[in-house]
Amino acid sequence: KGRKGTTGPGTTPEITKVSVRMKWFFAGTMTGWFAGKEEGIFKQHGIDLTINPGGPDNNSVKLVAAGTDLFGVAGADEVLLGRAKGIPVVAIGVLFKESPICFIAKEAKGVRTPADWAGKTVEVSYGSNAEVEYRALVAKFNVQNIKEVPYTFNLIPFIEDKVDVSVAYRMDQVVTLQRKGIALSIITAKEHGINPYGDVVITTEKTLQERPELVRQFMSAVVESQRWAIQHTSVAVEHLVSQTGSTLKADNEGAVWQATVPFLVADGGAEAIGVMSTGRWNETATILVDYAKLDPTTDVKKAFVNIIAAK
Amino acid sequence: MRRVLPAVAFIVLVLAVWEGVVKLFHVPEYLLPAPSIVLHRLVGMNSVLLAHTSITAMESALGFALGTVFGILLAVAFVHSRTMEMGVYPYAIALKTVPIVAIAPLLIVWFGNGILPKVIVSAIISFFPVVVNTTKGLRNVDAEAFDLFDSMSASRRQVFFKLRVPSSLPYLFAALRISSTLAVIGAIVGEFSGADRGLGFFIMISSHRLETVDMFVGILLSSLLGILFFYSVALIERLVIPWGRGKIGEAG
Amino acid sequence: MRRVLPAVAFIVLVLAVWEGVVKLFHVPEYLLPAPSIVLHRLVGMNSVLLAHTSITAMESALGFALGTVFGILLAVAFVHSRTMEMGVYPYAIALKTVPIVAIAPLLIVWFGNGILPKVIVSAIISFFPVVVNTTKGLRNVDAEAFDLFDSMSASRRQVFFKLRVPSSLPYLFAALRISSTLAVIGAIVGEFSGADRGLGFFIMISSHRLETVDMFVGILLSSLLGILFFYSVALIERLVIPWGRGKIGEAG
Amino acid sequence: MAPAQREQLIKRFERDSLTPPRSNDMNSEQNRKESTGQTGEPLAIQFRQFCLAYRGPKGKPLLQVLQDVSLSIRPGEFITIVGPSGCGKTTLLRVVAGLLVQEEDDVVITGSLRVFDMAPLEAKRQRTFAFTFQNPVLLPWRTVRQNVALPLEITHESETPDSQQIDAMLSMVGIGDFSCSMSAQLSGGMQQRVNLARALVQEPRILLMDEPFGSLDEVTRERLNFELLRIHRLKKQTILFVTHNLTEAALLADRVLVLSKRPSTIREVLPIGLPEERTDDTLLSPEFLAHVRRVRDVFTREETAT
Amino acid sequence: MAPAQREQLIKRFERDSLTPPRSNDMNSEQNRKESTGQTGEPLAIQFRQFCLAYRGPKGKPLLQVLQDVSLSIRPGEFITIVGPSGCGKTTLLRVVAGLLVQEEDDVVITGSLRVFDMAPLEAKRQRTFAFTFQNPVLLPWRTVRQNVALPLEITHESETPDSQQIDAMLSMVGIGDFSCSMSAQLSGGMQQRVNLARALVQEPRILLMDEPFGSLDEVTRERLNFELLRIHRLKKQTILFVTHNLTEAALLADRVLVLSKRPSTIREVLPIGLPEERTDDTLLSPEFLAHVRRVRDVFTREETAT
Ligand SMILES: Nc1ncnc2c1ncn2[C@@H]1O[C@H](COP(=O)(O)OP(=O)(O)OP(=O)(O)O)[C@@H](O)[C@H]1O
Ligand SMILES: Nc1ncnc2c1ncn2[C@@H]1O[C@H](COP(=O)(O)OP(=O)(O)OP(=O)(O)O)[C@@H](O)[C@H]1O
Ligand SMILES: Cc1ncc(C[n+]2csc(CCO)c2C)c(N)n1
Ligand SMILES: [Mg+2]
Ligand SMILES: [Mg+2]
Repeated sequence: KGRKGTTGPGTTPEITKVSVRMKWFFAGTMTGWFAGKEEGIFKQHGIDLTINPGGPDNNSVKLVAAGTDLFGVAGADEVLLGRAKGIPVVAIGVLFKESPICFIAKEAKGVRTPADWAGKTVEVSYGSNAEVEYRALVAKFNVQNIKEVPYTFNLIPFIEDKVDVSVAYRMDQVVTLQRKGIALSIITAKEHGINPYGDVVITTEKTLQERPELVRQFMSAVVESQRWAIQHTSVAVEHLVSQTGSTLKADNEGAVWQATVPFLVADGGAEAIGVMSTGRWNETATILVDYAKLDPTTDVKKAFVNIIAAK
Repeated sequence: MRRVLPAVAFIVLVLAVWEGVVKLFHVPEYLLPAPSIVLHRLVGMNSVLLAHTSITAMESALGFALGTVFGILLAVAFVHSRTMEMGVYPYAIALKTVPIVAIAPLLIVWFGNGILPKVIVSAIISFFPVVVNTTKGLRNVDAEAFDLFDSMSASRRQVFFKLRVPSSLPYLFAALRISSTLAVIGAIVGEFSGADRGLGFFIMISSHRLETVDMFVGILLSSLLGILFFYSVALIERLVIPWGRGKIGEAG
Repeated sequence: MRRVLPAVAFIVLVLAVWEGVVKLFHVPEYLLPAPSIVLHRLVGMNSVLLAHTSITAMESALGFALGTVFGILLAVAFVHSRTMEMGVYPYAIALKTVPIVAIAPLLIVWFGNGILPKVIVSAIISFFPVVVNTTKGLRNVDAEAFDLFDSMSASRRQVFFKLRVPSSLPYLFAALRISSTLAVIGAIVGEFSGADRGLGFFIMISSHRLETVDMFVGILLSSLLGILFFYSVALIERLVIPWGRGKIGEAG
Repeated sequence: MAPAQREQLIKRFERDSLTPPRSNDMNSEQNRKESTGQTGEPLAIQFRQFCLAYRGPKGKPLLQVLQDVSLSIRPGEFITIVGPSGCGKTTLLRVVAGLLVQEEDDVVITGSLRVFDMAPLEAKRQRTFAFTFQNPVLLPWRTVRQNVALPLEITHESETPDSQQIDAMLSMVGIGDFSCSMSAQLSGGMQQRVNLARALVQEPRILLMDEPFGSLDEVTRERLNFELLRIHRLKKQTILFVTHNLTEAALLADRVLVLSKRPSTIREVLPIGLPEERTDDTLLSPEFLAHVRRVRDVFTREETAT
Repeated sequence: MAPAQREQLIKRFERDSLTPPRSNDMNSEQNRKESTGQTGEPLAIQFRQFCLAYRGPKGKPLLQVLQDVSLSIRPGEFITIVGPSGCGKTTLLRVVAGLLVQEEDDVVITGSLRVFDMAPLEAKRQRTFAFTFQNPVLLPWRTVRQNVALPLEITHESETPDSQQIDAMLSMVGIGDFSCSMSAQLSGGMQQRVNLARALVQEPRILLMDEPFGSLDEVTRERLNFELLRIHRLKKQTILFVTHNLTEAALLADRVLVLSKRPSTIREVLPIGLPEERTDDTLLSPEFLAHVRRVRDVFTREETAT
C-alpha cells in the first residue's frame, strides 16, 4: 500500500493512504491527530490518514512491526524493549516528553512521597512502564510493606477505597477524577529525578529506509497538527468528538487536551514539538536497564531518528 | 400478553429493588446508577446509540451465522468419521479455550480493522456449543429408526438428511440458543480490543471515563441484543420443530 | 492407543504446517513464534508455569462447579414453574450477555482481589449452557413414560428424580462439555482484569512485555487445561450414562 | 428358579396382599339391574352419555371418538373390551385413568364419568389405577427388575421395595432369568410381560390393560390368562381389559364390551354366564364356545376399522 | 375416498408393479427335495447349521438364541414363523436382513446364511428386503403419508414419489383419511397398518414381517391377510412372516416354521397343502382346520416361553 508516495520532486504530491495505531482508546490526548486530519493538515502533506484505536490488548508495536499500520504511538520503553527482542521499530518523534504516568492517592490519605506507600495498598500495572517507574521509586525510597494488588484499568476500586494508591495518566484519569470532585495527591517519577520519555511515534526500520520522504511528510503533519490543536483548542476538541461517534464528551476531553499540552511542549516549547534528544533517550534506557531487565548492550542510538530536527 | 407478564413483573420487581437499594444506601452514581437514571439517559441519546447498537448487531449476526455454519459442518464431519473426530475435536476445544483477548492483535494483523475480526471472534466463541450439541444430536438417533433405514439400505446421505438431521434438531436449537447470546458477547469482546464504534467501544469508553450511567446504558443495550437474538432463535425453533411441541412440559 | 492416534497425527500435521509457514515466510517470532520454539520454552520453565496453571485450574474448577450447580437449580426451577421461566429466563440471558470485562471492576470491588471474582466470572460464563440444555433435557421426556408416571400418580418429586433427571442426562452432559471449556475461559478473562497470578496474568504480562513466545506458552497451557476439563467431563459421562452407549453412531 | 421355590414366592405374595378380598359375588350380581349405590358401595366406573372428541390441527374438524357411552361397572368386575382398530379403546382407558382431561389436553368431553364416585383425576390421585400401556414403555436406564420395582418405589416412597414380591412377579411372567438385563435386550413379548408384572405389583383397585398379551404366543398367553384370572379371584380388582382376541375376551370377562367403529358407541355389552373359576376345560366347553361365537357375531356385524 | 376410486388406485398400483411375476409354482414345488440350484435359480434364503448367540455384559455367559438352524426357502415362498415368546424369531428376521452381523454387533455367529446366494449384507445393499418391525417405528416429524413415502424417496432417490401408489396403499390398509395426520395421533393398530403400507410400497424381493397384525382386531386382520395373499400371488415375493396367531400362520403360509423355545431350533417345518388361492371359505374347510390343529399340536408340545 502507498507505493505512490515515492513520486519524484516536481510533480504534484499524490495522496498516500496511511494508518496510524494509537496506544489507547480514543481520548482527549489524541485531539491533535483528529484535528490535523479534519483540518486537512495531513492531506496537505500528501497523506490520507486513518486513525486506529489501541487498547490494553492491542499492542501498537506489534501491529506496526507486522505492517498492519505504517505508523503507531507507543511508549518509549516499548520501543527499547522491543528492539532488544529484535523487533525492528524506530521512534521518529516524541509526543510526551515527560512520562505521563503518576501515582495518585486521595488527598485525605496523606500520601505525599513514595515513602508514604509503606503499609498501603497499591495498584501495580504489571508489565508496563508504570511498573518500571513504580519499582524505581520503591527502590529509591526503599519502601517496605507495600500491599500490591493488580491494576484493573478502572478507577472504581480506587474511588471505593479498595486501594489507597493507584496509577494513572497525568493528563487523563487524573483530570477525569478531579472533574468528579475528588481531591488527589499526586506523585510523579520526574519530581524524584526519574524522567523517561513517554509516548513516541514509531514506524519500522524498513519504512524509514524505503520511504523516507513519506515518513518526513508524516512527522511534519503530526507536529503541525499538534500545534494547530494547541492554538484552536475548542474546535480541535469538537473534531475529536464528531469523528469518534459522539461517544466522548467535549468538556471532559477539552480538559484532558489542555492537560496534555504541557507534555507536548516540554523541553523547548511549541517550537520543539516532536524533537528528541540523545540524552533523554539514554536516561530512559538506563531506567529500563535497572528496572525492566533491558539488555544493557542495546544500541539506544539506533532506536530513534530525529526526523524533525533533521529538517 | 400472558406470556410476557411474568417477565415484566419480574423486571419491575428487580428495578424497584435496585432503585430502592441505590436510594436507601446512597450508592454513588458512578458505582451503580439508579435504573431510573439509566433509562432516562437511554431515552435521551437515541441516535448515537442506535448506530453503535446496529453495528454490534450486524457483527453478532454475521458471527453467529458463520459460527453456526462452521459448527454444523464440523459436527457433520465428526459424525461421518470417527477418525476425524478423534483427530480434530481436541483442537476445536483448544481453539475455543484460547483467550481471544490474547490473540486479538493477530486477528487484526490478519483481518484488518473493519468488522471482520469482530465477526471472527464472535464466530469462534459461538461455534463450540453448536459443535458439541449437534454432534450429540446427530448421534442420538433411535436405534430402531436406524434399523429401518438400514433395512432399506439407505445411503449415508439419506440416513443423514432424513433421519439424523430431524433427530438432532432439538439439540441443535438448544445450541443455537446458547450460541446466539455468545455471538453478541463475542462481537463486544472483539470491539473491546480495537474498535472505533459499536457497543463494546461505547462501553469501554464510558467505563474508562467513569461515565457509569453511559456504561450501564451500553450494558443494557447489549443485554437487550442478547435477548433479542435468543428469542429470535426460540421463535424459529417453534416454526421448524412443530412436532417437538408435544413433549412433556413444553405445554404445562 | 488407537483412540489417540488420530489426534496425535493431526497435531503433528498442524505443527508441521505451522512450523513450515513460519520458516518459509520468515514470520517474525514476536508475531507468531514457531511451535518448536514454544515447546522448547515450555519445557524450560516448568515450575513457574505449574504454579500459574494450577491457580487457573482451581479457579476454573470452582467456577465450573458453581456455574453447574446454579445452572441446574435454575433449570429445575424453570421446569417446575412456567411463570418462573417466563419471568427469569430473559434476565439469565441478559446476565449472560453482560460484557464481563465491563463489570469486572465491580466484581473486584464486591469480592476483593483474591480468586473469588475470577471464580464468579468463570461461573457466570459457564452457567448458561447448563441452564439451556438442562431445561431442554428435563422437558424432553417421552410422553408415554410421563403417562406411566402419571397413571401411578407419582409426585412431582418422583417424576423429577426418576424420570426427568435420567432423561435429561445426555443434554446435561452436552452442556457440561461446553461449560467445562467456558469455565477455563472465564477464569482467564477474570484474571485479565486484575490478577497477579494465574495463566491469564501470565499471558497478559507476556503480551505487555512483548514476550510473544511466553504468551504462546500461556495460550498453549490454557488450551490444554480446556482439553483436560472437556475430557474429564466426557469420561464421567461414560460412567454415568452406560445405557446411552447403545445409541447409533456412538459405537461406529 | 426352581418351580417349588417359585410356588412358595407366589404364595407369599398372595398372603402379603394388602388389599382385603372384597365380598361381592359376581354371579349373583350378574342379574341385578345396574344402578348406583344399590349395594351401598359406589360403582367402580360409571359413564353417563359420555362423548369425547379430539381437537385436530387448526381448521380441521373435531375427530369424534366416543359417542354417547353409558356404562356402569361394579367393583370387582372383569370387563373386556373389543372393537375395531382405531375405534377408541385406548382413549376410553386413558380417560378412565384420568390421563386425558379436557382442561389439559386437546379434547372436548361432554357427559359424566365417575370412578368410585370421584372424578377420574381424584381417583388417579388416590392411586386407584394400574395401567399396562399398549407399548411396554420400559425405562431404558433401569434393569428389568428395577422397572418392575418402580411402582413400589413410587407408592411406598421407598428406595428398597420388597424384593421377594418382585421376584415372584417376575418368575410368574417367566422372565426371572432376565431380571438383571437392560430392557433393550428383551424381545417384544418379554417386554410386554415386564409391563404386566409392573402393573400387577401395584395391586390397584382398578387395573386398566391395553392389549397386554398382544405379542405373546398362544401358550404363554393362555398361561398368563389363567394367572390373571387367579389373581383377580384373589384380589377382586376391577379390570378393564382391551384385546383383539375374542376367545380371550370371552374367557376372561364377566362382561364383554363390544364397541362400534369410530365414532364409537357401545354396540353391545355381553354378559358371560360362566362359573367364575375357569380352567383349561372351560376353553373346550360348548357353553364357552357359544359365548365366543356370540361375541364374534356381534363384532363382525360391525364393518371393519376405519 | 370412494370405494370405486380406491379400487382403481389399487389396480393402477398392481399394473405399475416393477417386479415381474416369477414363474415358480408353489404347489408343484412343494414336494421336491430342498436343495440349492435344483431349478437353476438360487434359493431365496438358505441357513446351514446356523447358530447365533448374544454376548451379554462382561462376565456373563453367552445367550444362545438360534441353534443349528438349517432351512432352505425358495423364491416366492410364503413362510410363517411361530415360536414361544423370546425364542428368537425377531433375531432370525434381523439376521436374514443383514441387520445383525458378527462384525458390528455383539453376537457370535457360526454356520452359513445365504440370501440369493449372497451374504445378507450384500443382499441388503441390493435392496432385497422390506422389513416391518415389531414396533411400527414411524418418524414423528413426518405425516402418515410422508412416512409411507419414505422408502420410495430412498430407493428412487426422488423427493416426489408417485403419489397414487401411496394413496392406493394407504386406502388399502384403511387409513386414507389420516394421511395428513402426524403419527403420534394414530392408535396403535393404525400405526401398525402404516408400518405395513410402508413395507409394501417397497415391492421388495423378500418381505420380512415381524408380527405385523399383532394389534389389529380380527376383522381388520382377516381382511389384511387376504390382501397380503393377493399381493403375494401377484408379486411372488418371498415372505418371512412372524405371528403368534396359529390360524393366521396356517392361512398365509406355504410352510409354517415352528421354533422351539430358546435356544431355538427348528421344531418342525409344516407344509400347508392348500390351493394357492385362499378365501373366506378356506377358513372353514375341514382341511384347513386340520392344518391349524397340526400347527397347534406341534407348537404346544413345546413348553411355554422362558
Ligand atoms: N440386543 C440384544 N442383546 C442381548 N440379548 C438380546 C438382544 N436382543 C434380543 N436378545 C435376547 O434374545 C432372545 C430372543 O429375542 P427375540 O427378540 O429374537 O425373540 P422373539 O422370538 O422375537 O420374541 P417375541 O415373540 O417376544 O418378540 C431373547 O431372550 C432376548 O432377551
Ligand atoms: N392425541 C391424539 N390426537 C388426535 N387424535 C387422536 C389422538 N389419539 C388418538 N387419536 C385418534 O382417536 C382414535 C381412537 O384412537 P385409540 O388409540 O383410542 O384407538 P384404539 O381403539 O385404541 O385402537 P387400536 O386398537 O388400534 O389401538 C383414532 O382414530 C386416533 O387417530
Ligand atoms: C493516552 C493514554 N494511553 C494509555 C492510557 C491507559 N493507561 C492508564 S494508566 C496506564 C499505565 C498502566 O499501564 C495506562 C496504560 C491512557 N489512559 N491514556
Ligand atoms: Mg389402542
Ligand atoms: Mg420379536
